[in-house]
Amino acid sequence: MLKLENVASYYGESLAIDQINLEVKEGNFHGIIGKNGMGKSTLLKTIMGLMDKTDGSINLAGKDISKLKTNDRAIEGLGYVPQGRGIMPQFTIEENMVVGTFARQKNNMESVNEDFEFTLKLFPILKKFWKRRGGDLSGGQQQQLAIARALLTKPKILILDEPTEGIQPNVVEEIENVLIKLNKEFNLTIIIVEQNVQFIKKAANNFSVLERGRIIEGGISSKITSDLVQKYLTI
Amino acid sequence: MMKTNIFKNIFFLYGIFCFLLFLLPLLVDDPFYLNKSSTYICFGLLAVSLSLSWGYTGILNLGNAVFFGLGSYCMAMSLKLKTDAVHTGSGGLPDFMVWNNVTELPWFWEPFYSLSFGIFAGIAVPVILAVILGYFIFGGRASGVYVAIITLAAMIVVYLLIMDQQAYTGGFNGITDLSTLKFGKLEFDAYGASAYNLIVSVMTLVLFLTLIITKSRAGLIFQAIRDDENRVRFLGYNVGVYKTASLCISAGIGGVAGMLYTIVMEFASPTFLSVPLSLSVVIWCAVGGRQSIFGSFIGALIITSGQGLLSESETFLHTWTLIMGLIFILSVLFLPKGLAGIFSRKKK
Amino acid sequence: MEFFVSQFISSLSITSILLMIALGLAIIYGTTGVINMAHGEFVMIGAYTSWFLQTKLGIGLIASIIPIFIITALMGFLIERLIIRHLYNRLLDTILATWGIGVILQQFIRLTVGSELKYLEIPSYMAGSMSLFGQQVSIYRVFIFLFAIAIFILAWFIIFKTKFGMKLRAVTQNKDIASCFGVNSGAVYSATFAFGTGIAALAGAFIAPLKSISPDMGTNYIIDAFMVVVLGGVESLIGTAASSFIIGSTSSFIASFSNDTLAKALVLVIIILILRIKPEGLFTRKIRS
Amino acid sequence: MQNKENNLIQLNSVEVNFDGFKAVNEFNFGVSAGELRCLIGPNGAGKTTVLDIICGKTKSSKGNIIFNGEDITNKEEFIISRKGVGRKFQIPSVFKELTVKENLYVALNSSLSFFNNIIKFFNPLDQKKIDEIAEFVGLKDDLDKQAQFLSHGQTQWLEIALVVLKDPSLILMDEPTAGMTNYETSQTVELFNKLKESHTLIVVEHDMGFVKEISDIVSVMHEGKLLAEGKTKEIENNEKVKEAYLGNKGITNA
Repeated sequence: MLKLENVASYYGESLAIDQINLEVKEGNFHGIIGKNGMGKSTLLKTIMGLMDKTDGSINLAGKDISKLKTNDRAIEGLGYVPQGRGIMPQFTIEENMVVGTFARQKNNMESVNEDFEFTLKLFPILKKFWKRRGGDLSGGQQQQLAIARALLTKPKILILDEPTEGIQPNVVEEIENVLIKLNKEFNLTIIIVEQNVQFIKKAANNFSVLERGRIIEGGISSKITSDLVQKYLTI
Repeated sequence: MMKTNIFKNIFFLYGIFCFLLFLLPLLVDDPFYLNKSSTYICFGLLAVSLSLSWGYTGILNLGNAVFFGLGSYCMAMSLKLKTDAVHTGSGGLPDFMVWNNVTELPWFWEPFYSLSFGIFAGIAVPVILAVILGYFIFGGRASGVYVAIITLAAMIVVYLLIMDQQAYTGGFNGITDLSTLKFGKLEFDAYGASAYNLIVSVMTLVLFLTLIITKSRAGLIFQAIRDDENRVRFLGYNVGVYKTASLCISAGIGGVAGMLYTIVMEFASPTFLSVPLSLSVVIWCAVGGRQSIFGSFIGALIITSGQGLLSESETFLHTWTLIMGLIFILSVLFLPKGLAGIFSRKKK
Repeated sequence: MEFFVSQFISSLSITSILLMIALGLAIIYGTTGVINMAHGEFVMIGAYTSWFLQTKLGIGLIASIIPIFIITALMGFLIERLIIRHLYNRLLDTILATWGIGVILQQFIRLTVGSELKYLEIPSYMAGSMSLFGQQVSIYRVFIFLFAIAIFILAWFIIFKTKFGMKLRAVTQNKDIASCFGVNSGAVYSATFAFGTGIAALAGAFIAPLKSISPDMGTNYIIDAFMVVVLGGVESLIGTAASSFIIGSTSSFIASFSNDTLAKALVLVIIILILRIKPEGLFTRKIRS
Repeated sequence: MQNKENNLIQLNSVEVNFDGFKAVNEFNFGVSAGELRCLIGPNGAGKTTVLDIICGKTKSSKGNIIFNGEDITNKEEFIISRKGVGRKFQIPSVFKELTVKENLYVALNSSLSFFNNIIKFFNPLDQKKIDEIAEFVGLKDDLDKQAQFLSHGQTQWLEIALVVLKDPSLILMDEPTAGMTNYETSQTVELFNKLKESHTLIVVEHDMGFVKEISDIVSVMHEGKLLAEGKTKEIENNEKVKEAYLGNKGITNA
């Protein structure tokens, strides 16, 4: 579904990530782990086209999107849940979700209401505060709104950047279950950057470890052992 | 500023430049052209004043012409009161006051009988306005955009007050028919070499003074404030004081330039502190290179002399200004350091 | 009582003119953060276009609304594409670049149409005056008031009730996130700039008959527009309307016992004082830095 | 927690409220003189905000801050700086267009008032001090280079030099090793151990390896509050800390 071939990207002139080769097959759940500041978010931003400069090719469902601008890439089928959630503070929950529909392709416009119902069933809390402003929501509520919004673009692949960071444990549980359900029951391809290695081990099919801007380890999720964690994550 | 050999040759370069300007009257004796050249030099000084506050300290002062205008009015008031009886109507009152049936000289005109007070006021009044502006802008830590808007608005307030108080300021047509400047036996005829030499000598003095200021520690701190104001604040400097000081020095230079301009133009008018002039000064600095005093001075000379030469024909003048507008935009987009940036000494 | 009514009417008239001028600027500044110092020149372009259409092609004021808007909007679109687009990460420089554009537009008009003053008569059917709450008021000024309200409601409707408006507000809040959801931020910025300049031109066309038209007429509008936007704060159109009213009524009140020039000066001083205490304007919520 | 009195810096139930959102909440925190304290915690825990309120960049809405026995709550930045508080920022803030030498000279200059700086020039005697500090941070041969042309690591060190030149008694460092290579990080460790001798330091950091090398005591922040505090070893095995921050929830025994 998503294929990166020796991709590198830059903040201004300084190299951020380099020689990235990564493939996420359709229906797969791929976890990106690694210490802070190693380029995990940079990798997702590169896929979205938010970096100053990017080399190498990025391929989505057989189509090369590396030349497209961010907004065209989104329309090709990227559902993005940014770090810090990126909720529009002055928009209500409803308006934030409508923003999600901007990237839908023409052919699946009729199923919009159906998708609205579906996402509201996944995250009932959103229905409760329908008219509340994004800026007045708690971290957990914003996170669920961010995921719902990304789902509404009917993406080919859902891209999540640390969705459980700084959120109280019970909501984390809920989000993790929703992601597993979306992947297992609805065959939604997911790529996720996550600090919580336990969740990746449980939910992901395979994973990659990022160190100083390069993928240095990867494979099927059962390969995540305590010494691997010890070596790359805690030190 | 650190290396002694560069130190010397910057001064040397300035010295040669000023010397060359002194030679002009020998090559050219057409009084009209000499008078025109004096005005270009005054504009050069005005550009230097903006270069110090904007180029060196990062204060985008869109109302820089207000200091220039205040300086010119102070000089005009002194010279007006020097004119012989014929012009001043009964009891030495300026003509425009008589027409506006003002009975006796307002209190704030009194001290201007003395020329030296006029000159002192020509610097003091702009500096006082700069201190007030400094309190307003830098006290409240307004951002770059607000500084630009507030300085522009402040100039317009002064402009409107001068236009409105016709009885005391001559309103729209300003203060005209001034006597020529006389210092003891010395007389400075606006169209003669005497006024020109006065202008160039004052310019030389101011140019060197400004150069010294930029080479002083305070000059270095000005540039540090331009680059990263917060870092300077966290090194213990009271940034508000430094910015106000930079604005005051710039005001003083602007006032001097305004006084010289009135001596040469023989009148003072609200257009000396108007938006179009203020805008032109910004253009001279941007094109010439605001971060270099010399660059801004040269930028002003080139553009104003160009306008002067082409002023006979309407179309040439407008095309020239149009081209200047284009060069201004290009320099904002691609050449933030202006012409001076091309051969500045700081390399990779 | 008599005094208050005439006072209120004259302040409404000034408010409507201020609102029309400031609206275009507020929309551009609010969305893109660009400080368009050429805004006055676009008002001037609107006035000259209306004069051209009226005297050369005999098209009436009302009929020329659409053409004026389109011509100037196209001009704004071109300028945004060629120049402004490169400066979105250097907002302070947009002040300089747009001022340069103002100079060019002024000189362009001087070279083509010439610098002598032009006059636009008020259309005959609006020339008279009518009585309103027992006051004789010029029909044209009432028309301007209604037209200003109409433009305001149109702008409000587009921004708050259409899909484009929602995209525009999304881009205002977070440009990157908006593009991550398929919104072409670049196109939104260009459209906003064109829309803002178009409204400025309409303001010019309708204010022109009240005053003369000259290449440098824009200069005195730019400061008024800025004061309205800066005082009103950029978060909401309502803020712009409210601050137009505040400035409109204050200046008409001061003008009633002194004159216009002094009124303008005092209003500027008041605004500078207010900005010292509340730099982000009167109508914005304190947002987390 | 040591007794509060002889702490160089003491924050008492401090709160920072951004329009309803409490970035720092009922925060008590004290560091004694000569100590190097590391402040760690997940993103958005309020670490940087704590540094901001100590040095005066952000105003605290409740509580007070005592530095060297004096109340510096919400004072102006330059006043706090003059009392001996130095601050290094997350995004390095140096004077881009000035040369390294000019950068250092702005910091080295002891007389702060405008009036005596306007009449003073570069004093050749200061050249020695500049060479010394340039040596200390490894920028000896870049003195005439404009700061904008330095590498990311060099810019971080230049900023550290600017702070150290003021010889503050308390130095606040915000993620000094962010974006540094391994070699540069190890250099920074050496640098910090030298600084420890004569300064008190509070370092906000993510790189646990770096924290281990330099820190005596570690404080862990979570959602604006102090979650735990103690020796580096204790913190590592503290359950609450693991769950909130290290995130491997006892993975070690999986």
